[in-house]
Amino acid sequence: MASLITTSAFDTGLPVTHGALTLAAAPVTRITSVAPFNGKEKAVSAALKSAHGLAFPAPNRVLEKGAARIAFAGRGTAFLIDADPAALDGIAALTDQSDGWAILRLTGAGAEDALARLVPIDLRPVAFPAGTAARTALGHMMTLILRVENGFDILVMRSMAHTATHEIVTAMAALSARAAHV
Amino acid sequence: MRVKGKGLIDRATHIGFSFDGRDYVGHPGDTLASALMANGVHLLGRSFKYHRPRGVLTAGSEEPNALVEVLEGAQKTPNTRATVQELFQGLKAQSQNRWPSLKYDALAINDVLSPFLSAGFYYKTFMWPRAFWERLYEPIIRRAAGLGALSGKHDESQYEKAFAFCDILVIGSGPAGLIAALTAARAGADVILAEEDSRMGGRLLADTVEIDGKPGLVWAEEILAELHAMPNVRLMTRTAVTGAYDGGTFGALERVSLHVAKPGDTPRECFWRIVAGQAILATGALERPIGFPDNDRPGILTASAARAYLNRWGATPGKSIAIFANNDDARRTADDMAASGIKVAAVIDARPDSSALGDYPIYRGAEVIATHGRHALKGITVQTRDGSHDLAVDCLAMSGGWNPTLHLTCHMNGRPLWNPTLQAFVPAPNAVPGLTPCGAANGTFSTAGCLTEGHAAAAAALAALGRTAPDIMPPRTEDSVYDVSPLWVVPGKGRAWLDFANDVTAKDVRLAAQENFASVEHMKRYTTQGMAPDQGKNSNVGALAVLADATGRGIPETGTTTFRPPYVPVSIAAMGAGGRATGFAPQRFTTSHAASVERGAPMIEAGLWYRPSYFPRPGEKTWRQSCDREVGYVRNAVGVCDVSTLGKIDLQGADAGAFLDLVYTNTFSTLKPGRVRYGLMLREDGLVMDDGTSARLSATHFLMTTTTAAAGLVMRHLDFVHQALAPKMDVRFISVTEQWAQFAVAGPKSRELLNSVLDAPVTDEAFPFMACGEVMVKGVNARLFRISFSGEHAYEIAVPARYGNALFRDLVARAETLGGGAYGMEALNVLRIEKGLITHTEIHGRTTAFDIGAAKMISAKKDCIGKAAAQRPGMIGPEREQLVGLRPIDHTKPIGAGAHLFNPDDAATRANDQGYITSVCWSPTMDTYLGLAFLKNGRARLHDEVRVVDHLRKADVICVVVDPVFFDPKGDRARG
Amino acid sequence: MRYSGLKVITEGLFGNKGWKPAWRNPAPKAEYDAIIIGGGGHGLSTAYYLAKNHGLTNIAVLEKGYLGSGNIGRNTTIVRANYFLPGNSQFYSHSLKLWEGLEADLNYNVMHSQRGLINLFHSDGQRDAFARRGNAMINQGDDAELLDREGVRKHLPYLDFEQTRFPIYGGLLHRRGGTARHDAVAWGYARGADQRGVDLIQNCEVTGIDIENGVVKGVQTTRGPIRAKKVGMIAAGRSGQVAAMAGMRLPVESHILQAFVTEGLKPVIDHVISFGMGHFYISQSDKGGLVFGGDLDFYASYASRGNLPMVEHVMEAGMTLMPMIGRAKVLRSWGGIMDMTPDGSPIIDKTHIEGLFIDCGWNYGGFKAVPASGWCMAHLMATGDSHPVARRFRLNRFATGHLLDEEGTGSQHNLH
Amino acid sequence: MRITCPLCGPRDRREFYYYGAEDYLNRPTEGAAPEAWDDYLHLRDNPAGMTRDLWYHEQGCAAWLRVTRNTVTHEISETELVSALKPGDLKKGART
Repeated sequence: MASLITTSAFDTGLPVTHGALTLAAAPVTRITSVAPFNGKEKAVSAALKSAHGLAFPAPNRVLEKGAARIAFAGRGTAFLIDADPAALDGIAALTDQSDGWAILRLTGAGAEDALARLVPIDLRPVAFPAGTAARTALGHMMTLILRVENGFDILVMRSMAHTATHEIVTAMAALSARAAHV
Repeated sequence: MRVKGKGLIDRATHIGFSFDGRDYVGHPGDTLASALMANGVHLLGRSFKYHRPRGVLTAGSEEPNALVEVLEGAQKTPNTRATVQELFQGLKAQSQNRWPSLKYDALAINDVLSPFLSAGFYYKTFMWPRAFWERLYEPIIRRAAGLGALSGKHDESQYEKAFAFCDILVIGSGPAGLIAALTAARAGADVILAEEDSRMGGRLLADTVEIDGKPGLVWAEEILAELHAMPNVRLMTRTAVTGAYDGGTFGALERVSLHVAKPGDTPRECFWRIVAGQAILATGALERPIGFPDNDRPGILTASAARAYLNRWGATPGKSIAIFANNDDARRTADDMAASGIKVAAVIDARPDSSALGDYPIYRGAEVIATHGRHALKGITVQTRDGSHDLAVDCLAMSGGWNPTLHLTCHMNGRPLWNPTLQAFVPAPNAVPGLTPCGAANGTFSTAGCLTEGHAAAAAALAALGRTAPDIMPPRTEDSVYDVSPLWVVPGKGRAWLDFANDVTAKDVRLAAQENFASVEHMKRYTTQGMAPDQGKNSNVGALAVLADATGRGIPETGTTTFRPPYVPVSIAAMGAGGRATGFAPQRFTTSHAASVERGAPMIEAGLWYRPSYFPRPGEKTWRQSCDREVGYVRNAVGVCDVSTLGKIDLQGADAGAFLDLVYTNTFSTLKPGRVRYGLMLREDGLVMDDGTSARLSATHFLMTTTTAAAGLVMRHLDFVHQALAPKMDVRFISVTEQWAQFAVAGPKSRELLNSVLDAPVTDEAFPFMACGEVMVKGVNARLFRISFSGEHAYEIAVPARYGNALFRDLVARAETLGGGAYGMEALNVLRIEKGLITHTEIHGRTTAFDIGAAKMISAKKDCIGKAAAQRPGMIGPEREQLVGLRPIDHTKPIGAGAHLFNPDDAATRANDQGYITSVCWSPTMDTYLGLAFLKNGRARLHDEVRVVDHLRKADVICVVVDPVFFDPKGDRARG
Repeated sequence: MRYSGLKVITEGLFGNKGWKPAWRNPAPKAEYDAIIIGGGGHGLSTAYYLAKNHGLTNIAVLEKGYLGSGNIGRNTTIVRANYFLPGNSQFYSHSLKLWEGLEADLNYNVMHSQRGLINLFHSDGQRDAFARRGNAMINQGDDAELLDREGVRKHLPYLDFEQTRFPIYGGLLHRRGGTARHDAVAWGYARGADQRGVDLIQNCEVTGIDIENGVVKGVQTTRGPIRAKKVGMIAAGRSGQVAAMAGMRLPVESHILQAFVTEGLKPVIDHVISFGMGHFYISQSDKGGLVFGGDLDFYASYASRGNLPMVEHVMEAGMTLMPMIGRAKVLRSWGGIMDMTPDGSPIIDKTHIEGLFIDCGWNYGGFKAVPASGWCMAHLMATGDSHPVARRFRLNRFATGHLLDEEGTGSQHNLH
Repeated sequence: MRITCPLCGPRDRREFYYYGAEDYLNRPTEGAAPEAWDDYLHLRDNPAGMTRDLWYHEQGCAAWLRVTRNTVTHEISETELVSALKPGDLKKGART
C-alpha cells in the first residue's frame, strides 16, 4: 500500500540568514492542546508530572523536561509539545494540533530586535527570560512565542506560514541593512 | 558665507547638492537650509495664498516657509523642511508652489489682490451661477492651493514599524533631557533618550553657554559618552516623539535613511510605538516671531535661528543684521553676531528699560514698522521716540519671546495654562499621566533651571517606579532671569503676518472678530490660522493675543486651540509600513494551493484565504465553459473540491451537547454518535449568524463546522457564551481548522473514488447520508463525513494537514480516471444554487430564520441564543422578504445578482420594490439561468411572475417565482 | 447682509470694514416657543428650517461650547445618497437634493462639490451587493453606475491594481456624491437662522430638563432656566447625557472615530474614494490636504481622541490601495464622538414625554444628513408628525424589530 | 491604550476585541418580557465617566474580560475575567 507523503507548512528556502540572525523551521513533531475539564486542573498537573516530569503551566510559562515541553496557550489551555498525552485521557480535552501550527525558530544575537518589528510585547531577556511564553500577535496574525536558547520558537497558524516567514525575513533584512547606516 | 572656525560641520569634506537645478556645495553636518544660507541663497519658497517670497524663519521642524520638494521619481517628497533635511551627496531639491519659477511666480498677483482675498472671502462668493462652482471656480482654487506635489507613482521604498519598551522615556536631549537621562540611567532604569535632531544636545548645539566651566557642548558630549556606554540606555537620534497615547504609549518617527544617498534595503523611516513606565518631556521651547508690517520677507528670521545658523553651521544669515526683540535674547544674539564679525546695525528692543548693552546701536522702546526688499530684505524702518529711521540691513532677527514646546501634553486633552510672567502657555500639571515636563518645555528658560528641573523630573519618575535617584551635583552654569514684555503685533498700517505658512495676518484675525467669529476655534477655522504645516507652532499665541485684543478679553479667557498628534508631520508610508501590496493582511493558503495553481486555476480571495475559481482545460475560452464542465463532474461522475477553509471547532466535555443546544436553534444533545446534523446559529438579536454541520464523534465529543467567513466570529461567540453566559458548563473547545485538510468528494461515483483510497471500503449501509466516522487513508488516520453541499451523493474526507497536498493530488487524479476531476468555487456556487442552499450571500446579517423558511428550526423545547429577539414583530410576517427561487421565462435571458424585483406592471421605483436577487447562475444541469432572491411575502407567491430590473446592467427580465430548491427537490440523490 | 462677489470687491476696496457679524450674541430670554439643545449641524439646520419652513422664529439654540463645535467641525465632509434600505434611501435622497440648493438657499458658499464617489469592491459577492445598492439608488431616483476594473482605472489610475492585497474588481460610481466645507455648513445655517430671528446662544450648557406630569416645560441651563413648550434634543455623541436628564436610556453607545489630514498638496485625488475592504476612505480638500479616515476605534469613549492601532490600520489600508500617497505627511489627527445605534441608522422621533423630541443616532454618517435631518426634525417639532422621508427613524424600532441595518452587522453598537 | 489581562499581563489594545457595555452579561431568562430584551440588547447608560465593558483577548489567551474604565480619560482601573465573576458581581439580573 502506497502511503501519503507529507508536505511542510513552509515554503522552500528556509533556513534564511541575515547578519547574526537565522530563521529556520523548528524541529517539532507533535503538539497536543490540553484543556483540563472542570475541576481536573490538579489531576492534569499530577498526570503530567508522573508521565513527563512537567506540570500544567501558569500563564505566560513554558516548562521543559528533556525533549518535552508544555506551554501556556490560552485561558485554560496548554500545548504539550513532543510528548504523548495519553496519560491525560478523560481528565482534559485533548486535541491534536501537530498540523495546525507551523513553528519557526529565530536565533542569533538581536532576535528580539527583529521581532520588535512585529510583536507588541517586550521580548528582551529582562522581560521575557527563559521559561516564558506568550500568546500575542505577530503582525496581524495570532501567535504563540516561546523563549528557547539564543532565540524564540514562533508558532503560527499553518495557513499563514508563508506570510509569517516573509514578515520575519523582511524585518531581519531591514535590521541587517540598517546596521550599515546607523 | 561661512564664518571661519565656526560650526559643527566637517569642512574638510565637500558635499555636492542642487537646488532648483543649480549646483552648490555644503558639508557633513549641514541641513539643506544651512548649506543654502552659506551659499548665499535666501529665497527658498513661496507662501500658500499670496505667493509671497519667503526664506527660512527657523532652524527646526517648525519651519513654516522653507518647504521644498526633495528626491525624484517615486521618491519625491513634497513639503520637506529645508531646515531638517540633512545634506547628502547628490541631494536634489526644488522649490514648490510657484510657476513658472521661484523668482517669477505668476500667482504673486494674489498678493496684489489681497484686499479681495481676506479671511473667509470664499464663503461669500463663487455661488453664481451654480454650475460654475464645480466647473470653474473650484478647479482654479484647487490648482492654486496645495503646496508641493506628490509624484503620483507607487511609493515602493522600504519603511518599518517597531515596538520599544522602557522604564523611562526622555524626550529631548538639551540640558534638561541629558541630565534627566543620566539621572535615570545611573539609577539603573531602562532608559530611552529620543532626540528629533540628527545630533543630541538641543540648544547647546546652537548657543554659547558654559556648563561646569566647559563649553556646553563639551559637557553634553561627556554625558552622552557615559550614556552610550550603559547597557540600559538606548539613544535614538533623528527620532521625533509625535504623539502621546493612552497607557504610557508614545508614537515616534525615526528618520532612518532620509539623510543617506543610497539607502538600499534600509528603511527610509521607522515608526516606533514606545511603551514607557514614565516619560520626561524635555523638548525645550520655540521662539516666537513678532507681528509687524511685512515681517515675512526673506532675511527675516527668529533670533534663535540666526544664532543656530551662525554657531552650529558657521553660516551667516546676512552681512548686516538688525535684531528686534522684546526680551534679552536680543543681546545674546547681537553679542554672538558681533563676535563673529557680522555687522550689528541695530538692536531694537521694544522694552523702554531694556538691559541691552553692547558695542552696537541700541534703540530702546522702539519697534520695526516697515521692511523693504522683495526677494531679499534690503532695509527696515524703525520707529523710536525720536521718529522713524531707515536702516539698510539684509537680515533681521526677531524674538517675541518663547513658547514652551508642550504639544505632547495636549494630546490627551490637557489644556495648557497661561503664565503672565512668561507671557506664554505652560503645561498643565498631570496633563498626560506619567509624563513630567521639565526645563524650557515647562517654562524654565535658564540653563541652570533646566538642569535642576531635569534632575528633579527624573527623580520623580524614578520614585513613581519605586527607584531612588542618585545624587548628581547640579553643574554650575548661567542662571539669568527671563525678562519679557508682551509685544504681539506692532500697531500701524500694513499687513503683519502671524501664520506665515497659511498667510494669515493680524488683519484677518481682527476681521474674524468683527464678523463674530470670536471663539478661538471659530477664528482658527475662519482664518485657517494654525492649520498650515507648522500647525500654529509659530503663530498660535500671537493670533490668540490679537483675538483677545480685538474682542476685549484677556488671553486666558480667550482660550487656546488644541494641539493634536502628530507633533511633526508623519508620512503615511511610515505609519502604514508593512501595509503595501499584500502586506495589508495575512495570506492564508490551503494545502492544495500549489496543486491548484499548477492546474492553472485562478486563485481568488475568500476572506484571507485563496481558493481556486475554476480549473481551465485546454480549448476552454471562458470561465463558464470550465464551470459547466466541473458542474457536470459532480452531477454525472465525481468532483473533488478543497473545503478546508470552512471553520472547524473541536468541542469536548460532558456538557458539549447542552452547549450546542444553547448556541444552535435546533437540538444537538439528542444527536447519536457517528451522525451529523445541520445547525442554524442566530445572533442574540435574532438574525442568522451562521450555519453549518456539526458531527458527534462520541458522547462527549463534537466537531462543529462554520462557514469560511464566520469562523473567527463564531469562535469568539462560543467563547462569550461559555465564559459569560454558561461558565459552569463542562465543555472545552478549540479551533482545528488548520489541523485538518478536508476535501469534498461529490457525485454519483464518489463512493467508488473514495473506496479506491480508503484502507477499508465504506458501504452505503454502514455509512448512510449524514453519517460520520474515522477511516484510514493509506495508513493515515482520517475522518469521513457523508454530507453534501451539492445535492449529490457526497463525502467530505479530512486528513492531518501535512497529508493534504498528497491526498488532494491523488483524489483529483483518481477522479479524472472516473470521468470527473477537481472543481472550483464557481462550480460549487452553481451546485449549491441549483439546490437552493444558502451562503452568506443570503444570510447577510439582515436575514431571519423566518426569511429563509427555517422558522421551524428554532426549537420550541429549549432556549437558544437569539430565540427571544427572533420573535419580535418586525422579524416575521408577510412584510418581510422571503427566500424564493426565480427562473426567467426565457431561460436564455441572464439575470443579475443585485437586481430588484417588481410586479410585472409596476414601474421600477423604490415605492414598488418587492425584493432583490442575491445569487444567480447558469445551470448547465437544468439548461437555464436561475436566481435565488428575497421577495416580499415570497413563499405565498410561488408561480407568480415578477419583473427583474437591473438598471446598472440594463436588464429587464420576467421571471417565475419557484421553490428555491430547483434540482432534485426530494433530495434522493444525496441520500441514495 | 447679502453676500456676493460684488460685495467682496466693494468691501475689499474699503478695507473690509463693512462686514457685519455673521450672527448676534443674544442673551437668553425667559421663554421660547421651542428650544433646540445642541448647536451643531443638525441643531442649527433644525432651527433654520423651523424658522424658514414653519415660521417658528421665537426659538433658541442652546450650545454648551461654540457653534459647530461637535462633529460638524471634525469630519471627513462626505456628502452622498447611496443607501439601499427603504427608509434610508428616500431620506438621504432628500438630503442630497437639499445640498444641491444649499448655497443659493443660505446665500453662503459651503463649497458643496459633487466630485463623484467611488465605492470599490473586491469580489463577485461584493459586486453583487453593490449592484443591489446601485439599483436601489436608481429606483429612488438617484444616480449610480457600476464600473468594472478598467472603468475604475479610468477614473483612478493611481490605485495599485497589480499588487494590492484585495484586487480591485470594480466600483460603484455615484457622480452626485462629493464633499462640502464642513464648518461652512454650520456657519451658513447659523447665519440663516440668526437672520430669521433665531437666538443662537453659545456657552450655554443645559443642565436639566423640566418635566411636569409627562409634559416638558423648559430647561435649566448654566445661564438660568428657560421655559419652552417644545424641546428638541439634538446632541449627537452627547445624546445619552442629555436624554438622561429626561430620565431616558437610549439605544446609543458613543464611540470615537478618528480622521486625518495631510499637509497641502497639489491636486492629486479628484474623487471621494471608499475602500470598504480596508475600512478606508479618502478625498482631497480644496486647500490641498488629503482628508481620510477609517473605522471606529471600537471602544466607547467621549475623549475625542483615539489610539494608534486604528491610526496604523488606516495608514496601512492607504498604502495597499494607493501607495502613491506614501510620501504625503499626516499633519493632524482628531477624533469625533459618534452616537452609534444598534442598526447604524438614526432616530428622529417624539419621546414618551409630550413636547420633547429627539434627533440622534447618526453613527458616523451625520454630516451628509445635516440638511434633511434639520428639515425632518423641524417638520416633526412643528407639526407633531414624522416627515414622510424620516418615518422609519423611530425610537422603538429596536424593540419591535423593524431594523434599518445597512451593514448587516447586528445589534452591537460599534459594528456599524 | 494598554489593558492588563488578568492572565497575560499588560498588553497593547490591538490584541483585544471590544464588544460593549457589561449589560451583555445580564441575559434575560427565557420568557422574559420584551422590554428586558430591549434593555439587554439595545439601551445603554452610555456614561461619560466610569463604565464597565467587555473585551476579548482575541490575539492572546481568548479570555473575555470585564474592564472598569473611564470613557473620558481612558483610564483603566480594573480588569476581571468574566468567567470568574460571581452573580453578585453583576450589575443586575442573573445568569444560568
